[in-house]
Amino acid sequence: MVDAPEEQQEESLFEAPPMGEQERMVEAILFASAEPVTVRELTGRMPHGSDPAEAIQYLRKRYEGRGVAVVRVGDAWAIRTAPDLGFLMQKETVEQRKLSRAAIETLAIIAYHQPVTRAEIEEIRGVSVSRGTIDQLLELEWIKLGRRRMTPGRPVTFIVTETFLDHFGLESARDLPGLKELRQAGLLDNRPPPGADEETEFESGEEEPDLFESDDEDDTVIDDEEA
Amino acid sequence: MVDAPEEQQEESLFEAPPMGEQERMVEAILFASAEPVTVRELTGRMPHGSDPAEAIQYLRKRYEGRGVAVVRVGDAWAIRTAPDLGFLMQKETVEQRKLSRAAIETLAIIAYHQPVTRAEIEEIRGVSVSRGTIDQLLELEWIKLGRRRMTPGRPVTFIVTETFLDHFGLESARDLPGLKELRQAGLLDNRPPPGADEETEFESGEEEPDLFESDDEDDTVIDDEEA
Amino acid sequence: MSDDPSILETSVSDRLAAEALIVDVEGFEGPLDLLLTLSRTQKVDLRKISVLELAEQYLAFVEKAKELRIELAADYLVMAAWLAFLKSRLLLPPDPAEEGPSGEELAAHLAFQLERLQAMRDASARLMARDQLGRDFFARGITEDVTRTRRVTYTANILDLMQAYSRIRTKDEFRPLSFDARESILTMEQALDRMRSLIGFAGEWTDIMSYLPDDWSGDPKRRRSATASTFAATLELAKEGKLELRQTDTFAPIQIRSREARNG
Repeated sequence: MVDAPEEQQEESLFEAPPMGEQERMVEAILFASAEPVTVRELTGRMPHGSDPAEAIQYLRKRYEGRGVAVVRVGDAWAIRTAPDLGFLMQKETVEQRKLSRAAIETLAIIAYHQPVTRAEIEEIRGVSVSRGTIDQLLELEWIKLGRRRMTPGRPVTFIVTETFLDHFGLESARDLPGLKELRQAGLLDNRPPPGADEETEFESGEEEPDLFESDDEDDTVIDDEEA
Repeated sequence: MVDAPEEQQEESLFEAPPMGEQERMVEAILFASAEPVTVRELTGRMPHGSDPAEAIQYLRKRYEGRGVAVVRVGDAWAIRTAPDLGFLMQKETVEQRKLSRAAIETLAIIAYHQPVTRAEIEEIRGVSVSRGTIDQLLELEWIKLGRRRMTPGRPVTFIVTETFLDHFGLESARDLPGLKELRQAGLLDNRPPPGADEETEFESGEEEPDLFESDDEDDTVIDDEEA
Repeated sequence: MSDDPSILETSVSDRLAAEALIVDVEGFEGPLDLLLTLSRTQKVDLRKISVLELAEQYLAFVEKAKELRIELAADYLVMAAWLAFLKSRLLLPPDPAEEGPSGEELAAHLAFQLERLQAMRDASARLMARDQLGRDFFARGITEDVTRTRRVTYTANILDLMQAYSRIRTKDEFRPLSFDARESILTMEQALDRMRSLIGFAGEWTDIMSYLPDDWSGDPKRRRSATASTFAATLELAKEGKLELRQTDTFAPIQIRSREARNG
């Protein structure tokens, strides 16, 4: 409850609801949706002058240790059951599609190396990536197209989605397990094979927008460049 | 639930979880279930010796005044949006459109000639008035039914409403400007009526014969003969 | 090199493992995967792996596969060729005249590739071991979709209203006109028909006005229409090369004459 009514009235003709009410509203909206809801959408649906980002923080605290939790998924928020209670939910459990080893590895490579081109995935796995593998991951909406790489041929890149983060309970791609260690060990470097055309490789490395450093992952959405 | 604790312990090797845990479980199950859940089903899903009925009562209290509520649906339980926040689940987009020509003309005729029957409107407009046009004006609450005309068939008449006067900023329908005023205001064409000044027009027209000069109104039928 | 005793003197269990590898060749996801599996027999940190030893293991594997007449995919053979080349680079003293990366550089890169592949394997295992939505934690079961209602409001102002009324009244006043107009119009087709039939007689320059139909020259409105359509008809005929037009001065009478009559 951090109301400063005078200030609010200066800013807006209508007073925003008290923070307690805003928290209730965020609670209702998050409860009503199976999908994560962005702060932007919350703002759009709540009364003028509301501050859903702040209300979420209160709500999140309120649900700590409860049967459900307020979780962050990329730029969005969702309510999910506490993982320790999964055993109660046999009835709700959805049959998970069995992913091939190739698909799982490809997914991990995309997640840790994003944005990554198909050629780079193949370089890492040492084998060509079948069309079906990418298709399956696209269909699951776990990956999507990132920006085209600004190298000859302008190859498409792949990045992971919010659905991926949601599925694996990740707040952001930066929270991937072991990411920091892999990075420190240089295993996420784009290291060209010796004797390769280093000019090109260097350029591609430089153009590569590092998703993990950027705060706003939304701006990597693209793909109408073909048009 | 009228269990004596001694009996419970005799029945089960495992002690039931603490009530706080049971409450969490009920919370998670009610949250994740696609349908309201009965106490019997909760009992079946929760660890042996649990008392979901009691847990529900705690949970219900906990949610009092929150953005969602634990509600009874028949003999089952569910979590639902608090009734006062239902408005958040609706998103209304308002689109402004210009009233169609047919509608505005019909409205004008009603305003100038009220009370007026549909047949009279059609006579003045020279085309039939669609049901939809009248409905739209009724819906906008700009017109309403007046007295029936005391003529054969006792047709209904239409008159304009207070809402209409409000919307158009008029004190009464009598305040609408008359034809002469419309003409003076330049809203009516100042074209001379047919038959006047023809010689003069012809003199200028002889050098530069422009048949269509006088026929800029799209309702004059010239080209039909070619068909 | 393949008969180097150090390679052949492998333990029985290693040989059995090698044969199992061959039987399982379908199970490998390419040469790099196979190399990674072979590297496990060295039981060392991937960073300390002996690439030379690994290359020899791989080449032995390919030899064995050939003996057993197992068809190896092309990329396995390409890798074999490359590893044979790498092996020679690693064993022979460096030739200063030789271009390109040294054997050590190539070996280091291969070691890096193997370590990276293993790292990604481990990462994917850790990823899949996480709590997953729909398996370990769950989303809302009863959702309330946002109902999107679109409300259309119609606008009109007093000016629209008055203009609409004016429009109707105007139409009303001029309705007779439209009937008159229809009767007072000589269409271009009519004029053209008429001119076609008359033009043959126009040997000399004649005022265009003399071609107006008799009953169209009296009433000014009709005369105006007839003048226009007749003029348009003569232009059309001039275009067809049937007649000529002239006008001595601005606003002077327009005169026409037949071309055919003159030529023929």
